[in-house]
Amino acid sequence: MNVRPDFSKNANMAETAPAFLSVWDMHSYYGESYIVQGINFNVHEGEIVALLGRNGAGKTTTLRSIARLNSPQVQRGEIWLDHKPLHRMSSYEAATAGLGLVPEDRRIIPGLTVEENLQLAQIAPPIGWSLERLYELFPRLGERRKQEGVTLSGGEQQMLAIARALARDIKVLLLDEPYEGLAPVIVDEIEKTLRHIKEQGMTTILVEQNAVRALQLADRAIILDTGSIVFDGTAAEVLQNEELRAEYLAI
Amino acid sequence: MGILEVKDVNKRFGGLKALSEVNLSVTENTVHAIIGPNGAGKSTLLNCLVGKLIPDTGSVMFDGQSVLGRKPFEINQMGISRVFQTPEIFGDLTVMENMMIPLFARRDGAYRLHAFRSVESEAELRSRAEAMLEDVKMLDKRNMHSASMSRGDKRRLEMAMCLVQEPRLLLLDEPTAGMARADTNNTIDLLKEIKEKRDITMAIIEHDMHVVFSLADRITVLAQGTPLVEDSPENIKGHPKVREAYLGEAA
Amino acid sequence: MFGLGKKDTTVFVVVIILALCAPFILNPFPTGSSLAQFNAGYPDLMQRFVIFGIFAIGFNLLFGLTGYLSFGHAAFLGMGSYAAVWMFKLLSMNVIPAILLSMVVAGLFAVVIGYVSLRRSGIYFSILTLAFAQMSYNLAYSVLTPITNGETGLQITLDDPRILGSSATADGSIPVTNLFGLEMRHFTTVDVAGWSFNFSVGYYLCAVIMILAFYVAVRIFRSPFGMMLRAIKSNQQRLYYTGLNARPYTLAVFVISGMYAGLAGGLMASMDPLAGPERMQWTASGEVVLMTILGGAGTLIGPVLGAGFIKYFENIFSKINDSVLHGWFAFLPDGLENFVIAILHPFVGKGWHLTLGLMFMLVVIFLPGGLVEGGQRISRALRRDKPEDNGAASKASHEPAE
Amino acid sequence: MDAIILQILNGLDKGSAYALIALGLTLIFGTLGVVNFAHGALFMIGAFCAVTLNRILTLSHQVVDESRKDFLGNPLKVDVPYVNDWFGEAAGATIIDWAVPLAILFSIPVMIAIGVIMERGLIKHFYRRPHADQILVTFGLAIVLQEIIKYFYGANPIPTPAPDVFRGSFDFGVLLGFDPNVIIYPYWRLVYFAFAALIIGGVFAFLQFTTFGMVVRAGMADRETVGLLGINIDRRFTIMFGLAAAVAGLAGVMYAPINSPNYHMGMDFLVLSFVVVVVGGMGSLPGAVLAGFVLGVLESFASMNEIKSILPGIDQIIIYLVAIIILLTRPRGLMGRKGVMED
Amino acid sequence: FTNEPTGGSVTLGFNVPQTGPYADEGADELRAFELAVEHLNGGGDGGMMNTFSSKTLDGTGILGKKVEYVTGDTQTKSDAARASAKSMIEKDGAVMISGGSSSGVAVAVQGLCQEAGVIFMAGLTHSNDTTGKDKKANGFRHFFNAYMSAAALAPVLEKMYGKDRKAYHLTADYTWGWTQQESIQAATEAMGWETVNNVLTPLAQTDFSSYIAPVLNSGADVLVLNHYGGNMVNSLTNAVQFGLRDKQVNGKNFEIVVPLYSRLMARGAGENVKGIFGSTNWHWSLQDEGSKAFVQSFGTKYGFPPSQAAHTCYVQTLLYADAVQRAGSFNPCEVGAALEGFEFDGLGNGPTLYRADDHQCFKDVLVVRGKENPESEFDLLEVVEVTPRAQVEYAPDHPMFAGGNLGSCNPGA
Ligand SMILES: Nc1ncnc2c1ncn2[C@@H]1O[C@H](COP(=O)(O)OP(=O)(O)OP(=O)(O)O)[C@@H](O)[C@H]1O
Ligand SMILES: Nc1ncnc2c1ncn2[C@@H]1O[C@H](COP(=O)(O)OP(=O)(O)OP(=O)(O)O)[C@@H](O)[C@H]1O
Ligand SMILES: [Mg+2]
Ligand SMILES: [Mg+2]
Repeated sequence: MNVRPDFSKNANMAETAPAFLSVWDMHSYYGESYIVQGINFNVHEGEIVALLGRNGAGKTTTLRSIARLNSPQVQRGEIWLDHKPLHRMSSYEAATAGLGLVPEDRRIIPGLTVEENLQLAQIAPPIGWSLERLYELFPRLGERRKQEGVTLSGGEQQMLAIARALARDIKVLLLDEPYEGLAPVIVDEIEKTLRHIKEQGMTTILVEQNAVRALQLADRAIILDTGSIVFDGTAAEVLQNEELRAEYLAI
Repeated sequence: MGILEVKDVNKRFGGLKALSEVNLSVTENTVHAIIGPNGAGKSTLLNCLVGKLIPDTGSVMFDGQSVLGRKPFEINQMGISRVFQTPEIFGDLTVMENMMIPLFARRDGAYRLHAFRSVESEAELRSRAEAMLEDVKMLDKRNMHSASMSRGDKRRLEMAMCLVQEPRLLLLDEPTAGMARADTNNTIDLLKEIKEKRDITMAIIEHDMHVVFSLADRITVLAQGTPLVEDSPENIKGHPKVREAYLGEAA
Repeated sequence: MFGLGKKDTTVFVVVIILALCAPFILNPFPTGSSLAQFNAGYPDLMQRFVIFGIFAIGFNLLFGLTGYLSFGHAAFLGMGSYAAVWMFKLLSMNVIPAILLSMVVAGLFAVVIGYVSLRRSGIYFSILTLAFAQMSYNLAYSVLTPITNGETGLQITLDDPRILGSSATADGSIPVTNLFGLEMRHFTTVDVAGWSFNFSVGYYLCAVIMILAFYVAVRIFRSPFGMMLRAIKSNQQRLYYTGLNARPYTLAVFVISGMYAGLAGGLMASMDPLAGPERMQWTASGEVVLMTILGGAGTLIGPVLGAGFIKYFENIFSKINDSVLHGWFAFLPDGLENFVIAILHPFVGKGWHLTLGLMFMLVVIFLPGGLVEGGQRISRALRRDKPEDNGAASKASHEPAE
Repeated sequence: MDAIILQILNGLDKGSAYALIALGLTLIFGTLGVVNFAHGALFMIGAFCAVTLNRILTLSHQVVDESRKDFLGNPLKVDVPYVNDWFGEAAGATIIDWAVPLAILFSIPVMIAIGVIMERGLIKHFYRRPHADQILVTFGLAIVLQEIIKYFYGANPIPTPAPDVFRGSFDFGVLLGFDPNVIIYPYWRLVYFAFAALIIGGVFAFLQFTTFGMVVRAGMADRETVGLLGINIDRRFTIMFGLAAAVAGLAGVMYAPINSPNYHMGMDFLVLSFVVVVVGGMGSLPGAVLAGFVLGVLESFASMNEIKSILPGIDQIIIYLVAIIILLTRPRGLMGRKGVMED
Repeated sequence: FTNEPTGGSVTLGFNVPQTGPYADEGADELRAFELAVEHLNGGGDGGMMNTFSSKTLDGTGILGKKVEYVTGDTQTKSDAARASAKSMIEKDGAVMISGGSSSGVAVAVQGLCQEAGVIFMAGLTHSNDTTGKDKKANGFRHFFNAYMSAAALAPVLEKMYGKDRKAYHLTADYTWGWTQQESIQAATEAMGWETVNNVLTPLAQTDFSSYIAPVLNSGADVLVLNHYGGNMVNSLTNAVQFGLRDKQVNGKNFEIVVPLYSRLMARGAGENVKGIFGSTNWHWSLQDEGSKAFVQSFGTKYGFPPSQAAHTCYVQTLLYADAVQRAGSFNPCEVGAALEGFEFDGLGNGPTLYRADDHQCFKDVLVVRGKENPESEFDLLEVVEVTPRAQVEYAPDHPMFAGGNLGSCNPGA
C-alpha cells in the first residue's frame, strides 16, 4: 500500500518525503503479546485522520507507539515526523519534536492543581497556547484553576487533557477518544476548535468510537482490526461503503 | 414512593456548591437517566448514594431505609451496585476472578468468605459467572489478566461484575463511554433484557443520547448542582432550555 | 488430591519430598572431601531452614496476598519464643504446650497490633508495625528484663519449677525439650561410604509442621478468602463497592500470619530453648521481608527458598576462613594459590555479608520475580527443546506472520 | 525550668541531625517514591569523607627515631605528614585540624558522583518495580557499601575531631541569667545546628523557587505523562538523587566529630530516618524537617530523669510511641500528601 | 562423650564476632586463636607456651593429635552465636568452643555448651553473671569481671580524686551495664563517695548529649560511664565535647571514669581518653616474661601488639590444651576437673587460680589511664597500677554473684 519513505541523506527531503508523518512497517508488543502487526500509513500536513476500529483493535496501541511510550515496545518499523526519526527517540524527545498525545484515560497528574497541570506542559519548549487562551477555550478550567486536577468531573478532566496538549506548540496532535464523557455541546465546541487549528496547519490523528462524528470531521479514515489496517482512504469512502461500516463500525 | 428517594441533598466542596437542594425519586423497575453538562454534579450525586461521599444535608432513602452513614459495602449489600466513570476492576486478577468476587460477596455476605475451600470447587458460581461473561461477549477473555485489556473491555467487565450481583438498584456512570458502537448497542440490548427479566431499577448517567433515549423511562436534567427538569424522554428532547444548554446538535 | 488442584498437588508433593529427604539433599559432598564445607545437612541448620520457611510462608500470606508490608513481623516470632520458653520453665519440657502457647500469644498480640496498624495502609502501615516491633525489642532488652531476661536472653535453668516435669534430671542437668519423651536434640548419623547423613528428631518435627503449614497456606491461597485478599492488593475501592469489608479480612490474615511467626518462634525455642530480644529487632523483621522477596513474593514456594538461601549464607559462608581456602587451593602453585585466595578472601568468612549483599542485588536485578522466577526460566528453557509442548505452540501463534 | 531549656536545646540539636538526614531521605523516598535502604550508607560515606580527607591530609612518610623503641624493641618509626613538610609544622597541624570543615568541600563532588552513579547504574531500573524489589536491591547495595568501607577502614569507630576552636562548650545559662554551668552547649553542636538550617533552607529554596520540585512531584505521580509533555524526567530524577546524596553526605561529614564514624553508623540511623520521614508525611519536605525536630525534642525530654523515674524505659520507646500516636491521629503523618505510597 | 576425636586431629571451634560493631575485636581474637593453634602444633616461636608454668604442652598438638580449628560469626547476637556454635559442634565435631566479645553472647553460648556437652572457654566477657548467676559447669572464664574492675579501680580513684566525691553514673541499660554499675557504686561508696544519680541509657543510643547535659547541674563532680564498645566511644566523646573536663564543680576538677577499657575502644575515642582512668584485663606494655613472649610472637606475626581480647583468647586456648594434656582425655568432665582449682603462672597476669566454685580466674587486675603523649596508634593506655589478686577476690557466694548453680558437668552423648 505504502512505499517506504526515502530519507537518505542526499535526497531532497521536501520532495522525497511522501508525508508529514509516516509510519512504516510498525510492529508493537506488550511484553510477549503481539498487538500492532506491521502497519503502514502516511498523514499529510494539515490533515485530520480518523483512526477507527473495534474495542481492542489496537488504536490506542498505535498512538502510544507513535508517541514513543515505554509500553508497548515497538520492535520493528520506522516512524518519521517531518524528517525526524521518531522511532529513535524517547517519548520526551518525540514531544519536543512536536508530538502531542491526549491519552485515553486522560492522565491528569495527581497532586497538581489544574493550573499546575497546564504549567507543567509549558516547562519544556516549544510552548504553545497561553494559559489565558486555553481558559478562554475552556472557561470551566479557568473557574477551577486552583482545584486539584484529579477531582475535576470526568468531562472537565477531558478538557484539561486536551488543553494540556494545546499548551505546547505541537505539529501533530494525537487524540485518543477526546469526546468521551463530554456533554454534546462541549463536543461541538471541541470539534470547532479542531477545525480551527486545522486551518492553522495542525495535523491530527483522531481515535473515536463515534465514527459518524469523526468521519464528518476527518479528511481521511484508517480502520484497524486486530492490529492490522483493513482500510485506508477518504472519509467519504467509508461513509459510502456499507459493508465496511457494518463490519467494523456497526453504523 | 420510589425505591430511591433523594431529598434536599446539598454538598459543598470548599467554596463550590456541587449539589444544592437535589430531590430525586426513582420508581421501582424503571430506568432513570440523569443527564447534564460536565461538572453538573451527576457523579457527585451518585457518590452520595453509594457512601463514597456524605451529603452535607438532606436524606437518601433506599427501599425505605436510609443509606446515609452506612459504609459502601453495607450499601452494596442492601442491593445497590455501581459502575464507575473510569473503570474500577481488580487489575491483578483474571477476568474470571474479577467475576467471582462479586458473586462471593453476594452469596456469603460481607464477612463470611471461606478460607479453606477452593475457589475451583464452586461450580455453581462459576457457571453463573461464565453465563454473565457470555452475555457481555467476553467469555473468550475469561483467563486474561484484566489489567491488560483494552479500555472498552474493562468497562464491559465492570458492568458484568455489577450485573452478576443481581442488584436491585444498578447505578451506571457513563457505562458506554469509550465502547465501540457495536458494543454500545449490545449493552443497550443487554440492559433492556435484564430489565425485562428481573426486578431491577437503574439510574444511568450518560452523555450518549442514543443510549439515553433508547433506555430511559424518565430523565432528570441536572445543571450546576440543581435539577433543571424531570420528565419523559420525549419531552426532554423537545425542551428548549435543555437543547440549548446541553444537547446542542445531538438533539 | 488433598483438595488441591493438579499443579498445587505437584508443588505440594515436591515440598514433601524435599522436606523429608533434606538430610540427603543437603549433604551432597562426602564428609572427608574439601567440599564438605558446603554441606548443610546438620540438624541445627536444617531446622533453621524449615523454621524460617514457616516464618516466611506466614509472612507471605500477608504480604504476598494483600501487599501489606509488615516491618515488624519478627516481634511475633520473638513473642512466640518467649512464650515457649516460659512454658518450658513453668510447665514441662514437652514441646506441644509450648508451641500451642506460642501461637496463641503471637496471635493475641497480632490482634492488637494488627487492629491498630491496619487503620493505615502503604508505608504508614509498615512504619506502624515497625514501631510496635521496635518498642517490643527495646523493652525486652531493658525494662522487661524480669520477663525476658534482657540481653542475655531467656534461658531454662536448674531451678525452674516445671510443675508437670522435673526441674533437673537425675544427674543434675537441665532436662531436654521433647515430644512425649522423644528428645528434640536426639539424632542418628548414618554413614554410607564416605557420606554421612544426620536424621534428627527435632528436624523431622519441624519438617512435618512445615508441611502442614505449607498445606494450610496453599489452601488459603486458593480459597475465596485468598482471592479476595489479592483483590485488596489490586483495588480496595472496587472491593468496598462490591459489598466486602476488607478490614476484618486483612486483620484475619494479619493474625494468621502472626501465628505462623509465633509458631516459628515456638519451634525455634523447642529446638534450642533460649529466647533473646534480637529476634524482635527490625533487622530480623527485615530479614523475613528479604527472604520473601528474594524467593518470590506471592508465590507458594518462593519464601521457603528465600529463607533457605539467606540462612545458608549466614551459616555456611561465614565459616569459610583463610585456612579453609588454603585447604581448597592447596593444589595450585604457591603464588597462584595466594592470588586466588586474596581474591576470594573479601567474600567469605567475615566478608559473608558482602557476598550476601551482592547476591541480593544480582537476584533482584536479573530475576525480577525472585528465585522462583529463576526456576521458571530454567524449566522454560528446558521445555523449549520440546516443540510439541502446548505453551510453546500457543506462543508461536503470536509471532509475526512472516 | 533550666532543665527544660537544656533539653529543648539538646532536642533542637538532635532534631537538626534527624531533620538533615530525613531531608536527604525524603528527597528520594518521600518525593521520588523509591524506598532507599542505602540512604544510611550514604550518610555513613559522608562521614567517611571526613575520615578520608583526614587520612589524605595526614599522609605521611616515616622517619626512624633511634632514641625511641616500638613495642617489639625495634627503633620507632615516626610518621611525619607531608603537609608538615610543605607548610611547616604549625601550618600543617592547622590544616589537619580543620580536616572536617575542609571535608565539606571534598564531600560535595564525591557524594554527587556517588548519587548519580547509583541512580544511573541501578535505581533507574527500579522506579517501575515494586517497592519490595527496591528494598531488596537498596538493602543489598547498603550492605555492599558498608562492607567496602569496613574492608578499608575496619569496624572500629574512627575519631574525627572538630577543629580545636570548636572544642568545649558555650555557657547559655549565663546568657539567660542562670548560674554558670547550668546550661552549657558544645560549640560544634551550635555549628551543626546552623549548618543544618543552612542546608535545609538551601534545599527548600531550590525546590520552592524553581519548577524543579513540581516537575519531580509530577514525574513521580506519572512519569509517562510528564514525558509526553516533553520533559526529560530521567535527568531530573538523577539530579534529585545527586542532591539527596549530597545532603546525606553533608549531614554525615558534619556528624563525624559528634560521634566517631564507624561502618555501620548508617544502619543505626536508617530506621530512625524512615520513621522521621513517614511521621512527617510522605512527599512533604517541611513535614520531614518538622518531624525531625519534634522527635528530637521529645526524645530529649524523655531522657530527663524526672520523666524516666515516672515512666521507666520511656526513652527507649519514645520515638516509636510518638510515631504511632501521630500516625493514628493524622492519617498521613504531620503534613503528608495524599496518594504517596499509600498502596 | 560428644565429639570424641577419633582421627589424628582434634577440632576446636572459635566463635567470634566477624560482622557488626565488634568485628575488629573479633578479628583480633581470631588472630590470637590462630597463633595459639600454631604454637600448639609446634609452629612459630612457641609464645607463652615457653613461659607457662605447666610444661605439659610440647608442640605436638594436644594428646598427640594435630589441632585444627573452625571459625564462625557470632554477629554479637545470642541467636546467631548459638547457631554458629551448634554448627561447629554438630557439623565439624568441635570439642571446645571459645571466643566472643560480649556477655550476653558468652552466657548464651555457655548455656549451649552445657547442654551439648562440650567445654566453653569464654573470650571477652566482663559481666558478673557469666560466672555468677549464669555460671555453668562446662564453662570457664579467664577474663576478669565487673566486680574485680571496681575493686581494683576504687582505691586508685580514691588516691587520685579523694574520698569526698559525688559520682553520676550513666549506665548502658542491659545486664552487663547493670552489674558494672552495681559493682562500681558499691566499691566507690565503700570508700566514701556519694552516688548522686544513676541514669540508664538505651543500648541503641548513639548520641548521649541529652544524658550528659544535666550532669554538671546535678552537683556531681565525677561522671562514671558504664558503657562499652560504641556506647563508650560515643558517650565519652560527647562528654568531652560538652567540656565537662574543663569544668570545676564543688571546687574540684570534674573527672570522668570509664570502668572497663579496651584498647580498640580507646582508639575509637581518640584524644578524648587522655587522662581518663579505667581498668583492663591485660595490656601489651606489661613487662613480665609471659607478656613479653606473647607480644613478641604476636607482634612479629601480625605487625602490631595484641589486644586484651586477643590475650584472653590465646590464654584460654593454651589452658584448655594443657588441661586436656594433664587429664589425658578430651572428656569434658575430666578436662573440667583438671581446670578446676588449677594454679598457674607465666601467662601474663601473674599467679592465677581457676577457682573451682565458679570457674572464674583470679589474678592481678590492671588500672590504666589514657596516655597523654602516645607514641603510636597502639600506645593509648598506660598502666597506672597492677592491683594484686588478693584485693579483687571475693567469696563464691558474694551477693552480686549469687543465684546461680554450676550444675554438674555434662559430657554429652
Ligand atoms: N498493557 C497491556 N498489556 C498487554 N496487552 C494489552 C495491554 N494493553 C492493551 N493490550 C491488548 O492490546 C490489544 C489492543 O489494545 P488497545 O488498547 O490498543 O485497543 P483499542 O483499539 O484502543 O481499544 P478500545 O477502543 O477499547 O480502547 C487488546 O487486545 C488489549 O487486550
Ligand atoms: N473532591 C472534590 N473537590 C473539589 N471539587 C470537586 C470534587 N469532586 C468534584 N468536584 C467538583 O464538583 C463538580 C461536580 O462534579 P461531578 O463529578 O459530579 O460532575 P459530573 O456531573 O459527573 O460531570 P461529568 O459529566 O463531566 O462527569 C465539578 O465541577 C467538580 O470539579
Ligand atoms: Mg483505546
Ligand atoms: Mg461524572
